[in-house]
Amino acid sequence: QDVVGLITKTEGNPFFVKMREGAQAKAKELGLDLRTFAGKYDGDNESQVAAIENLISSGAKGFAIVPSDSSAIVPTIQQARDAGLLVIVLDTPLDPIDAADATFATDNFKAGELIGSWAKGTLGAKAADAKIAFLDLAANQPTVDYLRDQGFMKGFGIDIKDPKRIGDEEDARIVGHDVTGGAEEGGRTAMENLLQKDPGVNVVYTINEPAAAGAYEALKAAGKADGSVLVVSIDGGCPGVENVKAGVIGATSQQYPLKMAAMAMESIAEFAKSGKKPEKTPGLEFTDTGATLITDKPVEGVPSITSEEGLKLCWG
Amino acid sequence: MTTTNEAQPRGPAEFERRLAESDAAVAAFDEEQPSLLQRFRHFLHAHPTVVPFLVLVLGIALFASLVGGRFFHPFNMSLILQQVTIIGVLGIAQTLIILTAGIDLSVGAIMILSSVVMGRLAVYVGLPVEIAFLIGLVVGLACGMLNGLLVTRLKLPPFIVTLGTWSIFGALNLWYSASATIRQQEIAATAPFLQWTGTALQFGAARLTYGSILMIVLAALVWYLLNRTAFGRHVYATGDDPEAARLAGIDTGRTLLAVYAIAGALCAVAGWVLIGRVGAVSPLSGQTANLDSITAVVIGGTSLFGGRGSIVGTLVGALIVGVFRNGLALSGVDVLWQEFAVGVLIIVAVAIDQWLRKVAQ
Amino acid sequence: MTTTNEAQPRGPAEFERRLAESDAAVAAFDEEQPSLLQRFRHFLHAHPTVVPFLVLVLGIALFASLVGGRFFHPFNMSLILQQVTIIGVLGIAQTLIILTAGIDLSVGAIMILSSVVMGRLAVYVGLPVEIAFLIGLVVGLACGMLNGLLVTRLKLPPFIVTLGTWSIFGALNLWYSASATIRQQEIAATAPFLQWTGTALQFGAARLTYGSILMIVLAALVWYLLNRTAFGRHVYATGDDPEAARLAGIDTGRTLLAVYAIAGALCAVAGWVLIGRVGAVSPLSGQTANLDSITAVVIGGTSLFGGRGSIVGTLVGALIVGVFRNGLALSGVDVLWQEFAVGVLIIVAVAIDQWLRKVAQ
Amino acid sequence: MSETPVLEARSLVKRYGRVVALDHADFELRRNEILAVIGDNGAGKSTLIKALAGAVKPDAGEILLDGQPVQFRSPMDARDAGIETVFQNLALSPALSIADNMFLGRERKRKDILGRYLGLLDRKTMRDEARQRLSELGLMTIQNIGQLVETLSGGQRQGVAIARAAAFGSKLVIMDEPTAALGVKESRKVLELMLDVKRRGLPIVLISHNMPHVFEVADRIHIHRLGRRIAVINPKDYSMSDAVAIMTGAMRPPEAMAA
Amino acid sequence: MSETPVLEARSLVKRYGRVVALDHADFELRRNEILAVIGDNGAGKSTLIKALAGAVKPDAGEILLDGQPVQFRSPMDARDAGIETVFQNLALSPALSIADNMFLGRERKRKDILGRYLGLLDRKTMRDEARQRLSELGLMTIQNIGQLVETLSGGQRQGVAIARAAAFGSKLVIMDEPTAALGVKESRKVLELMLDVKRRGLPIVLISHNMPHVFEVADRIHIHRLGRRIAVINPKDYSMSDAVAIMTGAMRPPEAMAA
Ligand SMILES: Nc1ncnc2c1ncn2[C@@H]1O[C@H](COP(=O)(O)OP(=O)(O)OP(=O)(O)O)[C@@H](O)[C@H]1O
Ligand SMILES: Nc1ncnc2c1ncn2[C@@H]1O[C@H](COP(=O)(O)OP(=O)(O)OP(=O)(O)O)[C@@H](O)[C@H]1O
Ligand SMILES: OC[C@H]1O[C@](O)(CO)[C@@H](O)[C@@H]1O
Ligand SMILES: [Mg+2]
Ligand SMILES: [Mg+2]
Repeated sequence: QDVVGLITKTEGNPFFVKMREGAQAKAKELGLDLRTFAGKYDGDNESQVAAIENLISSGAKGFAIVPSDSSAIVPTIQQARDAGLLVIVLDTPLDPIDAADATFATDNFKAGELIGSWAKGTLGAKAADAKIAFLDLAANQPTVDYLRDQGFMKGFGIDIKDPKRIGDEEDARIVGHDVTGGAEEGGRTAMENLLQKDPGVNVVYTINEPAAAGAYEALKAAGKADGSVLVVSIDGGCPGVENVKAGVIGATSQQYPLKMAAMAMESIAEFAKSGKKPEKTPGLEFTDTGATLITDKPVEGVPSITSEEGLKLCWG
Repeated sequence: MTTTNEAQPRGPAEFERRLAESDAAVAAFDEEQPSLLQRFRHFLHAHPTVVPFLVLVLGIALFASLVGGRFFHPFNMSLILQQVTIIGVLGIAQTLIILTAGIDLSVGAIMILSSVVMGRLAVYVGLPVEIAFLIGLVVGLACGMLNGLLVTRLKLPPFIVTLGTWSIFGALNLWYSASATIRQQEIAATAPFLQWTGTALQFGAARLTYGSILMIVLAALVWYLLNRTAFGRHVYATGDDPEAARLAGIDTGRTLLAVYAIAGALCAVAGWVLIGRVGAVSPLSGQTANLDSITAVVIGGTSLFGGRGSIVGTLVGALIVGVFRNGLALSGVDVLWQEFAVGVLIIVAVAIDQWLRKVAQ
Repeated sequence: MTTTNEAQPRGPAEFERRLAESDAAVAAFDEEQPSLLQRFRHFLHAHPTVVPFLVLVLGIALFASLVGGRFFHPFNMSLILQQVTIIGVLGIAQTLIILTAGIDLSVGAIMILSSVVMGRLAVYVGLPVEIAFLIGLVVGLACGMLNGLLVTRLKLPPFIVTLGTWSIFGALNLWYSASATIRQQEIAATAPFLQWTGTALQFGAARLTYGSILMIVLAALVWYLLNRTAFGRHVYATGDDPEAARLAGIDTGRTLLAVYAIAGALCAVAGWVLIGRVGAVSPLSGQTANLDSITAVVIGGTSLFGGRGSIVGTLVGALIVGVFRNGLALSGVDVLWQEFAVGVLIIVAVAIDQWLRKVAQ
Repeated sequence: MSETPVLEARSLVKRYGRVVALDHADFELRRNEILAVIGDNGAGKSTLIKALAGAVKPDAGEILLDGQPVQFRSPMDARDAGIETVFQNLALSPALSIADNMFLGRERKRKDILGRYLGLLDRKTMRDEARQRLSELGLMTIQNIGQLVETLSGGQRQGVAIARAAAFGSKLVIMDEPTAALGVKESRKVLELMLDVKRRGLPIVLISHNMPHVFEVADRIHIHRLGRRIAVINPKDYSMSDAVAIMTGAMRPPEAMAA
Repeated sequence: MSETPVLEARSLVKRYGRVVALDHADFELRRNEILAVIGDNGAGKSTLIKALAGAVKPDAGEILLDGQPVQFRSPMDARDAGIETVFQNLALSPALSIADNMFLGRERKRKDILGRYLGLLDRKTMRDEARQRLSELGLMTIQNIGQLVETLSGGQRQGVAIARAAAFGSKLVIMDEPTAALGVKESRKVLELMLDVKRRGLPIVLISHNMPHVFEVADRIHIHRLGRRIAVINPKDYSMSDAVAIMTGAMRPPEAMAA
């Protein structure tokens, strides 16, 4: 049996748990010996470095990784590729993106753009004096972080200046940015902080659904859970889609982690057999696994599906 | 009675003969009328727990002057209380452990695991919520017992034991919860009792949650246990000098085991309070709970070397940190510098505490 | 010499007259020929640091049998060494602190801050890399000094001091680095010296990095300091019983200050090793470094209560954890259960250690 | 001897590494006597009484209480059997008050419902009783029974430990160098207390380096040397000088060991 | 008195909370004498010598060494001034070896380059010297100079502390109850050692509750009571009985305090 690996950011996010379960099922089907690893926190580069080394030492054919630090991990990935392993990056592209053999990911910029346009459309004329809180991922701004954040801004009609940099914008509608670590607790604290800064916040961008759930608790505690604040997010996990249905989240861009994982396993199996490396989506530097906007209040010109439909496609 | 020879006291040495006449005077005492300052010092000396209180008052005064009316607003005051409730309850558990010269790095993990068990059993397995709640409590108790058994039976250092069980309970939690959050609405629909600790008594703008009341009740209970029962004396003695306590006839093993078990159960209660506060059951909460609870205990004046400290101190310690965090946020300090300031303030708070104690000597 | 009265020894009491004839025999000793087991026990008794070694050997044997040849492959063996290098260096610093009955929660933060300072000064400010490196070292030393001053001058508990400075150094790090990772290519282009610790001597399949060699050299130096110089004796005495050390005439304040300063500088060196290992400077790294370094120290047999322990023990402790993590990964244990297993193994490792020590009694 | 000894030990062995602290040591305490144990520093006296008091588990040998073999697995066991000990290191908790220390491990509960069901301590009774015991001992310089033990002088601490043992012993009392840190006046009180305890019918084991004290109060003297009992003498038959000579190896012990 | 005392203290005050441990206490140690300090438990003797040895900072009063006012901010200061002290709690580090403890704070470096530049300790010399000092004291039961102090019996520890002070004192030696834990033989050795030290020209302050010992070696006796010096007597002029009576308040101190 060929040894292959999967390295995710943490075990604490259902997105990655689903991704692992999907990969395990696929690996079993393909007769691969899958080794799974994860960091201890979002941003934990060292655990991922050690995981890659251990995979090299295990004689793995290749692995899929969701990098925690999209640039600091690059040298170690290079080491693995030099050792002949196929490296497939999932979800969060590397910086530079071509440091991996292939990248299977949501088009994160587009996913952000979708919720940004939706928010703008929903607010209509009020968008001109919105007060927006940004609940981002991590202080070191990995690719997924700036892609989604800047995508949202583009969709909402904010001048994003450097598209690789969060925080260089000068739009007065931005109340502030805070980091969440992509988890509930962080989401709640960040929301509380930004509410302190300006209690008038009426649009909340969140990096993912766990952060959105945390933000909602803070809004509730502040007596703002009455629908007066628009929360948008990315992920499309089942609890998240339920939240769209319940009106907690206005809209979310759904991604497909099971697909990412399955494609990765298939590519590595193919590579092990024939040495063939996967192709990219034409016109893109990575393979787009798709993103769909889910909302029950559709907006003209922004394609979306309902939460009812979303529930059929959701993961976790 | 064959050989027993009736002792004939051979009597004291010559030079001891006149001892009977000796003066029974006690030690020399300060007889002068003490000044106000001296009385204050003696007061602090006799009541060391007052010291963190003073630091708390200083902190409140500081932020009241920095932030103004908003800080003193009843809503904000009650908010601070809510924000420290979880750490307060964990701090009570942690105080018990630290009094025995131990440390518990697993309090946060036990809290989460218990809350996940309560939540899943009630919401997904469909057990009656009271049963689910009780099982959650038992899980906490069992986790604490495991810690206690490892500490007492295998004689392992508490730091190592709880470092290990922290990983173990953490893994169990992620496995059992599949890292998925149980949504607030689901709990509200099937097991609202679990959210009870988050509901509140409204006094004007102030909200006093049942969770906060619970914290105060628990603190009172544990205070009683520590200060008014034999068990409490044994806890202090065991932490102070375990060998002396053992020689004095205390079953230090059983005392320790009980302490860890009680602490585990308290962590489970903290898990309940957590559900109330967050509304949902999130398997990722409480990552910083260990350090925060230890911080509260230490700022509250309890010695990490055991045997000295108090529950009241811990609550005040938790409040000190809560006041600082809240006050900084209100005064609009950037998050980055909030962390910085919290660091500085922790040190300053304890420095003032130490200084006041020295003055009190 | 007017009044000095020449003492006329009045001599011993009657019953003491015959003491001169008394026997000079020493205590009773076991005279029988010791069995092999007994000799082993005496050996362990006399050399307590051997115990963690035995645990390490047991761990290696366990995984060799589980994983087979891959585990023993020179590449894998050298990999384990690389993987423990950072925690090893931090562990050396942490050992010094813990020997004084302190604890340092800021080692990870000092490490990162120093590495960021080295990296940014060399890559973005354009200082000569040697100067940047030296400034990084000085930053580490200064951080350590700050800890030391707060501990010695303000007499604050080390736990609180370093908890506070952990926040402070962490905030400074995020501020100075703007949280941005310095990429490997940038460093390679302008300051390759910073990556030197990651380059390696190749022995067949085995790669011995200069970082690992550095760790061993540092361990040897600190071992020398602790065991062959007066300063080392003072460190042990201060940790063992500070009051006794003070009464015996040791400047415990200066000793502590030096320990914290040295530890800070060692953390800066760990920052250098970190750059070599990762290739880049990642300002978010090292969040678990504190606990990991303390774990290595404690598994290595050093007492958290100070005064007892060794540098060699710490390196072995770090290796034990490294062997476990690597072995588990190689034997294909699922990530969730890896954490679980590490938790169990930490406890088992220390339990075996304790048991062997008891046997050795 | 027709009477069974109160406490007897046969051939106790205790090793620490290569040192044999107890080398087949015998021991016998009779009814209504004060038995002194004397010996050089390091002879193994403390180890012997630690074994008798359950604080150390001997490697070999047996202990009989009232002729019945007993196995003390902890000091608690020994205390429950009525053996009360003043250890050389006192076994006090520095951070607790004098009263707390006196009643450590046998706290008095209130007689009412609160005491019965909630374990409420009867702190007043304990304080009063503690104060009374200490006054009897003449340790009047202790002003406040709630004072922490760590603030007491060495001699004062000694007094607290002795008062505790004397107050609670029901079968026998062991004292390891009880007067070592005491002043002239306080030592005298302790000696009187010992005679008083004996009068109450409790036998006492006294370890002491103070020969005048030993010869003043002891009924028999157990001489310990190099980990074993080498003689038991009657102080009426031997001079201090002989006792010291035997103890230090300057004189061969008498053939018949029993006094 | 024409000669300046070696060590003098005037009107020292030290309070602990409400307790006045030193209540304007005076003190005077003369050249070439053994000065005994006696007093009840809690009289303030240890506090007095702690103040003289830099271990406690008095609230008021002054200390003069050879007639010069001095301020000891730490025991190190006092030690550097030549004052060596055996504290009542011994001040030993349990986890260090006997040899390490003997040389704590004044370790010998090797005379060669390694010693000069790398601070390499001369462990052999230190061990040999430590062994020799202890043998002189007759503490022969210590088999291994590398043994940890925590494994020693109480008396053995006492011996280590005394040997350390006797070996290093250059101006005077203070001993707080040095024979309290010692056996008959060992006590005798310590007394001989004291006379020996005195013969070497070093004055000694001896705190002791053992009246025969005090009267055997002391040249003058400082009687401490309730925190202050109430008399200084010459043991040739007063009986033990008088000394004890003065010390315990049974007899009024003589008018002229100087012996
Ligand atoms: N825990 C221990 N570890 C190692 N050796 C020990 C230990 N306890 C005692 N010993 C050794 O056992 C021997 C007997 O010690 P013990 O304390 O019983 O003597 P002792 O007769 O009470 O002496 P003293 O009169 O000085 O109190 C000594 O050599 C001592 O060093
Ligand atoms: N650190 C302290 N805190 C509070 N009180 C203290 C402290 N040290 C000493 N005392 C008190 O000061 C008084 C004098 O104590 P000191 O130890 O000097 O007496 P002493 O004469 O040496 O007695 P002993 O002969 O018993 O050793 C005592 O009442 C004691 O309780
Ligand atoms: O923490 C950030 C991560 O969270 C997710 O949105 C899943 O919840 C991932 O796509 C992203 O990488
Ligand atoms: Mg003894
Ligand atoms: Mg004293």
